[in-house]
Order: sequence, then structure tokens, then C-alpha cells
Amino acid sequence: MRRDVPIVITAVVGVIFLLSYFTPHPPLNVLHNSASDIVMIIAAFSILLGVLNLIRVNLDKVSKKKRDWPFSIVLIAGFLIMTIVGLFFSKGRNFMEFGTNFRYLYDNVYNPLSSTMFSILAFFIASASYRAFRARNLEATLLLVAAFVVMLGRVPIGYYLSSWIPAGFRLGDVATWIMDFPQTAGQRAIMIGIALGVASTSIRIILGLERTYLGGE
Amino acid sequence: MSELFGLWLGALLTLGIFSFLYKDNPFYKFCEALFVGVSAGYYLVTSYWQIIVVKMIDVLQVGFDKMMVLGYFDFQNWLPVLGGIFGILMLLRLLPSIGWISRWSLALVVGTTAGLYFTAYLASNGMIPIKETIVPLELTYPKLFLAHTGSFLKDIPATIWCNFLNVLYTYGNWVVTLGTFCGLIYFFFSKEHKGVFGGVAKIGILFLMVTFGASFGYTVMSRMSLLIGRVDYLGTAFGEFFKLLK
Amino acid sequence: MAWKKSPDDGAGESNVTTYDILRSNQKDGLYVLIGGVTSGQEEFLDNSTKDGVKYYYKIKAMGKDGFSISSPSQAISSRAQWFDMNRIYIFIMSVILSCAILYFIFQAKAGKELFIRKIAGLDAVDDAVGRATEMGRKVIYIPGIHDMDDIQTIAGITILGRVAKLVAEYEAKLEVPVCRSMVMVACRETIKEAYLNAGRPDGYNDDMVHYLTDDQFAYAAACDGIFVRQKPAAIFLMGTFFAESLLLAETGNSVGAIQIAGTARPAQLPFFVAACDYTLIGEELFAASAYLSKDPKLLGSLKGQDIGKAVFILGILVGTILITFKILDIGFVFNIK
Amino acid sequence: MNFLGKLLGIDRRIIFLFVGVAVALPLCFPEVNLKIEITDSVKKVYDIVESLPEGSKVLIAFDYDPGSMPELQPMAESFIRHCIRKKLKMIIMGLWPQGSVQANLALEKVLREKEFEDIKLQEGVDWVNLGYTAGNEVVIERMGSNIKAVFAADHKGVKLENLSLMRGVRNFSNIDFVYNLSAGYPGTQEWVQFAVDKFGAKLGAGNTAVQAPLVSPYYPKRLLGLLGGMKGAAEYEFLMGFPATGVKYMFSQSVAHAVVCLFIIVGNVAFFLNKKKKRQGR
Repeated sequence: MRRDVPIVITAVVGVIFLLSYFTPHPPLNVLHNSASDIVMIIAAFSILLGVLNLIRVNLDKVSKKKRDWPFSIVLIAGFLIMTIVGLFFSKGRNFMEFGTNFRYLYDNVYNPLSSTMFSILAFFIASASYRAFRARNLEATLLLVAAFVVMLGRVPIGYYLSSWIPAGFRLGDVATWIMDFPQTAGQRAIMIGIALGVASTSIRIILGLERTYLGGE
Repeated sequence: MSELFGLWLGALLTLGIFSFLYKDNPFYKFCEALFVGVSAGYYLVTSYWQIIVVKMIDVLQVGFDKMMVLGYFDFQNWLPVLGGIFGILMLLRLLPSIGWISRWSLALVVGTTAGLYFTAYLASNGMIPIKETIVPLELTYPKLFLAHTGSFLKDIPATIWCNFLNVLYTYGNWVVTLGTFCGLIYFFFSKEHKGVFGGVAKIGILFLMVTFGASFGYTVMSRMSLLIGRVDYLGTAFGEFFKLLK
Repeated sequence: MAWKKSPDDGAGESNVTTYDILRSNQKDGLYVLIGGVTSGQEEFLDNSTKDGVKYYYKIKAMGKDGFSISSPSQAISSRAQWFDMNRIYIFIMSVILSCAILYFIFQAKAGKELFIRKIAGLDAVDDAVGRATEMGRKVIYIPGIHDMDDIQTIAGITILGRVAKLVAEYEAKLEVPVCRSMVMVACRETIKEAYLNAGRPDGYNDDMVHYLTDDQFAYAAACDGIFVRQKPAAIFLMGTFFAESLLLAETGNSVGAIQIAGTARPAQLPFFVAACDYTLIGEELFAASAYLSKDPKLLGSLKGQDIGKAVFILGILVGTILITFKILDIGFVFNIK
Repeated sequence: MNFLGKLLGIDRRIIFLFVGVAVALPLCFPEVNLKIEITDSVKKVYDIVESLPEGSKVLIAFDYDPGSMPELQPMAESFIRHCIRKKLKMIIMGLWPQGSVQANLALEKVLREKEFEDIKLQEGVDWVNLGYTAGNEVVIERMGSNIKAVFAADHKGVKLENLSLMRGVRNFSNIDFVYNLSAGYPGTQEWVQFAVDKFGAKLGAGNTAVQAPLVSPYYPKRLLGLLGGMKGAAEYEFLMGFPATGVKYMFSQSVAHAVVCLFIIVGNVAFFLNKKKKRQGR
């Protein structure tokens, strides 16, 4: 029951959905189209597990006065406020409409935090390129040159640097060439490889060869 | 007023996150904890309203109505029950003695994924790139031009450069076919990368490096624009603040 | 369905601008608008039919000054098929690929030795875990930010199984902060099993895996905090990543951890290559668990993959030659409808 | 440790500082006027709008959310500015839920500008905002036969029949130009495939820097003009003779790029000098 039932479920479900791609006949086509919804519903139920874990870990920190415990209070408070406001004080299912309390919190707390975290990438991209783009060997040099040309080719400085060359042959055009040809080739090789890797992983899962995530007895 | 308060609150939190760039500090820890808590709440609320309510309860309601009013059973409307049942099985994790039943839900999800991804990836990542790679290759000589302004001697470097780029563009498709070929050779697992095979695989790596460099450089622009947007937001918030002080 | 162009189509002042398509269940019943096309076209595909039901169609030609309606068409009904002929080639490809993979799995099972080349990033796993043990610091494993409905996450978790076994053997410490609840459950099962197999079931506890939040940037913020405060000796990033890839990898780099990353998201690979010590590129991520397990059956599947690769390469070469010399365009074989 | 070694292992916070200053400082000097090379595809959009007679109807599709504001909002603003200058009628819609909100923000901002102080524009007569409708490319396809079948009312709930601007607007054949601001899916690709290919609409577009190369193959045949990223926004403002946010942002972006490039160069120079020194030392 513990070990074999899950393996059978995985195999049967896997084969059904594999075939459903080729069969536009009910009930397989209906199943095919509803698959993502079913999975989403399971995920929506299980989010409760994660959230309870989050609360438990942080309550634990507070009660045992572990390092940085006051911040755990902030975390729990943030979670409770957002959840209660969203479930009970924000126009029900239209909770994201303009003017709801939930929307206010989203716009003024969640969104600034999220977009700032995103924008920090600008700094990290600079420090990563300083460190990584050094002409140590042939591979690193190609990495460096491609990045450098594309980076410059897409802003006006690139234009100023190469304005002595007739239009159509400037830095921007070299950047376009790199993007259109060698870059496309590399992307395709990676993509085709991934398709094969996914296929092989799928088969291993369906055959029950990869099943660590199902645990033991 | 609440709008202005919101703007400043947002600006303060923005600064809190930025402070991490200097070093980890209590201000950042506060923002981080708040962010984790608020976003976990956000996802809980969204999953409830947009998935449990819209994708399950509403759909079942329609199925129920169809059965009651029209008297026919629509399979499609009852499928969410499957999600509900396995979702509840997942929650049995909370009871240690029968927690292992949740593996059935995991098995269902993993099986679905394995089945759907096999064909989806084979189509979008396998077949389509191959179809796009099959293009006629240029077999003629490139047209070379002597000078772009008429006087060859006046602009030798420019002319050489133009011809160089012209050749690159003319034989672009060769580069794509060759690069895809060598890149795929690199991914071979069951053959040692030695001799000619190893050489081709090496060229494959070089192509991958150009690819990585180019897409890195390509992304810099959009990341910078995000930062510009953020900094401008901070500027607006401070502007409002100083206006108030005056 | 198809029809003849209106005589007004493309002729002077009272040009037809659009054709509206009307449909009904009965010949003389109420006709409802279901779609339209611009002038000059003579075809329309109705995707909204119920199988087995008879339909009648009318065409309404719209001009600038008025319209005219055709008489009803013959009854038409659509019918479901058990096999989608549009997908015959991808079906053939699936069969070839599956057979190749299965064949080599069985070959390996029968005891045939298979050669697998070195993958540098995976050979470094041992060192990374060993270093963590020596330094007395943690190993942190991040299985991407997607849920179990992404095959990359599953691949990431199977690799976690191998890494966790090593960690158990070395008696190092492991922490897995996750971004999805189902992933939390799966990771716990995986690690528990790994500790059991390593003969250290008592070394495992549920708190090794903890959930943070579903949000990608909040998750990244929290992970960055963990990196900076715990200063792990090794960080694994295996699974689906989006923009947060560099947020994680660059902070991990700044605390001096050995980083091994792997993803099949081409857009994020450059950042891992720039900021991590080792990167598994695309297909290598899916091969990793087989490689680390050294299980002949799993290694057999890698050999099967290579056969698929050979077929694809052959397809590209033959197709290119044929089309270059204008003999035949075999692109339709790889066309997806 | 010697100077070169220090330079190679520079504290990344110094790099952060430089990037921060490079982004923030130019924003403080909006007066600086960069010379900008005008791309053909941008000029095309400008020329088409210039050529439209007064009272022509322009459809503006806002397919983005606040995440892409820095790049697309300046484009939206200058296009609206251009429309008001040319006295064109604007029909606004969004395939992204947030789109029509972005439109209102842009419209409000432009209407407050000094140039238009004396102009009184009326909603429903000079512009309408149809709001958002779910359905992605299907929305475009259905608009091709009848717009009223897709949008029954505008964003405030006013019936389309009661909006004088919408009288006589049945489908794309009654619209003189479609302008799409896109940050992904659904966006310009879908507009080209459905509005242009199926219904022959005249389409111009503004895209984020990441999106632009994906749609640039459509230019110039199926897509009549294209603005790409902040540079595109700046160019359009330049053409309008009204340098605003786009130019300001563009300046900031250029400096930031230059700083990153300089760091890469410095890093490599230090790397080679260090290698040479080590070799000599041995």
C-alpha cells in the first residue's frame, strides 16, 4: 500500500496522459485539458501544509527566543493581516479590484518589496559580470566578447563608438548577428537536448525507476 | 492621504531591501520577514479565491445545475472532484499515522507531469527547433564590394570591416546548422569526448559560451531599466516628502 | 467549410469587407454569429461544434452599404477521432525514442557494460559535501521555484536524493528551504529515504526541509538571508529558476560557498555559468540523477537518449542537404499542429 | 596584497555604489540632451501618425503591467501626446488586466501637461477606454468581426452605443491605425497574427527591450513600425520634439551600461597585468 500503490498510480496516470496527446476523443481529450486544473487544485489544498509549517517554525523561534526571533513576529503578523484582509475584508472573490483593502496592501507593501528585490538584479548583474567576464581561456573569452558586444550594441554608446562605419555594419549589427546566428544555434542545441532529457526522465518515472520522492516503507 | 502614506511606506520598504546591498542588517531582516509573511498570505488568499472557488466550487456548481435542471451528467464539470479528493489526501500529512497516504497525491501529480511533459517537450523543444534548423544553405560566393564611398584607400578599415560582416551575414545559416550540430554532439553521454568527436564537442561548447554571453548581455538592459524605475519611484516619494516639508 | 466569393468581393464601390459565419441546429431555426473572416477568403474552420450534432451554416457578406445572406448549407456534423493524424510524425518519434530508451534499459539490466562520459559538475558533488563536513557548515539545497507539476523540479528532487545520501554518509548538515508545499512533502520523503539507505535513519528530521513562501522574490530574499547568516559551505541550485537565479547565485558566491547549479531554463543558464562553480546545462540536469546513482538501468536510459540525439542530428543533416539542393523539404515531418 | 590583486578581488559593494550612482545621477539632470540616432522603424510610427487626418480613429492596446512601466509608460505617454496634438480619436483597450489602468495613468499625466492646458477633451467623444477583457488572442479575433460583441461597455460600464466615438466603429476596417504596447503574451505577436494577417489592420507597436527582437522580423511588412525598449521611447520623444521620461531614462541606462562595460575592461586589464607580473616574478 505504501510503496506499490503510488508506483502503480504514477505508471497508469503517466501512460494515460502520454496517450491523451494523440487522442482527441473523449474522455482522454477532456482529461488532457483538465489536467492542469486538477493539479492546481491539489496544489491549492497543499499550500495549507506549507503555511502551517512556516507558522510553526516561526512560533518555535519566538517561544525559544532563538536568534532574530522578533522578526518572526513580523513575519507571522504580515501573514495573518494579509490572509484575514484577503479572505474576509476585500469584496470576496473580487479581492484584487481597485479600492479593496487587499489591493492597498498589495500595491504598497507587496509590490514595492517585490519590484525592489527584482531590481537588485541590476547590481548583481554588474558584480557578476565584473568577476566572471575575464579572458582566462578561449571559452571565457568568447563568453566575454559576446556579452560585451551585445551589451554595447543595444545602447547609444555602441552607436557612438562605431559611427565611423557605414550604417548596417555597426556594433548594433554585429550584436544582431550574434543573437540571430550563433546564439540561435546554441539555444537550439540546448533545447533539443532538453527535449530528450525530459523524455528519458518521463520514461524512468513511469517505469518506476526514479521514485525517491515517494519514500520508502 | 492614504495614497501618500502608501507611497512612503513603499519607499521605506524599498530602501530596506536596498540596504542588503551594503550588508545584512535589522532593517533588511524586517523587510524580509514582512515580505515572506505577506507573500505567503497573498498566495494563500489567491489560491483560495482563484483556484478553490473558481476552478473547483464554481465548476462543480455548474455541473450540479446541469444535472438538476437539464438532467444530464457532464463528466468535465465533475473532474475537479478528483482534485479535491487528492488535495484532501495531501492534507492527511498532518496526521502522522496515516500521512503516507499523501504519497498517492504526489504520485498522481508526478504521473501527470511525466505523461504531459514527454510529448509537450518533444513537440516544442524537439521537433520545432529541428524544423527551424532545416533551411537551405548559401552555396554562392558572397558579393564583395571594394569601397563604400568610392575611394578604397580612404577608408580601408571600414571597407574590410563591411566585407567581413557581409560575409558573416551571407553564411549565417551555415553557422546555425554547424552550431546546432556541434552543440548536440557535446551533449552525447555515451561516447568519450576524444579525437574528432571530442573536437566537435569542443566547438559545441564554444557555441554554448557565445550563446550564454549573448543572452547575458541581452538581459542587462532590461534589468537596468527595472532599477531605473525603482530609483525614479524613490525620487517621486522623496519629492512628495520635501514638498510637504516646505 | 468553404464557399464562393461574392461577386462584389474586390469589385469597386460596394466592396464586401467581411464574411460573417452564422450557425444553427435547425435548417429554418435561429442562426447565431460564430465568427468571421475578411474579404478574399473562402474558408472557415468551426472549432466549437459538439460531436455528432448536425449543424446548418449561412454566410453573411458584409459590405459598406449593406449585406446579403446566403441560403442554408447542407447539414454538417463533426466526429471525434481516436487518433489525431496531424500528430503522426511526433507519434513515430515518440515511439522510436521510447523504444531506444527501453531497449538500453533492458540491455543494462541484462548486465551489459555501458560507458558514460564524465560530467564535471557532478564529479564535484562529492568534494562539495566533503568540504561542508570538514568546515562544519551546512549544505543548502534549492530545488527550484516551481511545483511538482514541472519535470525539472522532479529531476531536482531525484538529485537531492543522491546528494542527501552523501550528506548522510559524511554526517554533514543539510537544509532545504522550499518554495512550494508539495515540494516540501516530496523533499522530506526523499531525504528520509536517503538517510535510511545510508544507514542513518536517526540522523533525519522533518525540520531539514521547511517552507518559506510561494513568491519567487520573497523566496529569494529569504534564501539570501539564510545564505548570509548561515554561511553554508555548499549550495546546490537544481530545478526551474527564473529571474531569482542570479539573486541566489550571486549571494551564494559572496559568502564563499561552492555552488553547483543546474537548470533547463535556457534564459537563466548564463547567470549560473557566470556566478556558480559548476553548471549542469539543460540535458545534463536530467542525466544527473542517473549519473550520481551509477545504477546501470538508469545509465541505460542515457544511452537511449543518445540514440534519439543521433536520429535528430541525422534528420537535420539530411533535411538540410535535401533542401539546399532543392530536392525535397522534409520540414513537414517536424511540423506541429 | 598589491594594488592589482586588490583590484581583481574588489569588494562588490564598490561596484554596487558605481552602478547606483550611474543610474541615479542622470535622473537628477533631466535637462541633458543626448543625441539620439533615430531608427527607421520608430520614424515609421511617427510618420504614420503624422499622416493621419484630424479625427482619424486610433486603437491603442495596452498589453503590459506595472512591471514594464519604465520602458512602456514613456512610449504610451508620447503616443497619446502625439494623438492629442494631431486631434485624433483614441480607443483604448487592454488584453492584460492592468493595461487599461496604465492607460488612465498615462492619459491623466499627458492631459495635465502645459501644452494641453487649453484643450478640453471629453471622454466618450475624444477618447474611450474599453477596459480589459479576458481571452487573449481570441479577443482580437472576435474584434475582427465585431468589436461590440467583445466589449459591450467601456471601463466605467457605459454602453458602447451611448458613446459617440464608437458609433460607426464596427471592426478593424473602421480603425485607421492600431498601436500596441506589449510586454509579452498576449501582445504584438498575437496582434500581427490575428489583427493584421486575418483582418488587414494597420499595426504599429512598442515593445520592451526583451520582446522587441522577437517581433522585429514582422517589420516592415506586417508590422508597420516598432519602438524597442527605452531607446525606442526616447527616439519617439525626440521626434516629437518633447524630451520627457524616455530620454531621461535612456540617458540613465546608457551611463549604467557604460559603467558595467568599464568595469569589465578594468577587470581584464588588471587580470592581464597581474598575469604578466606573476610570470616576471617567477
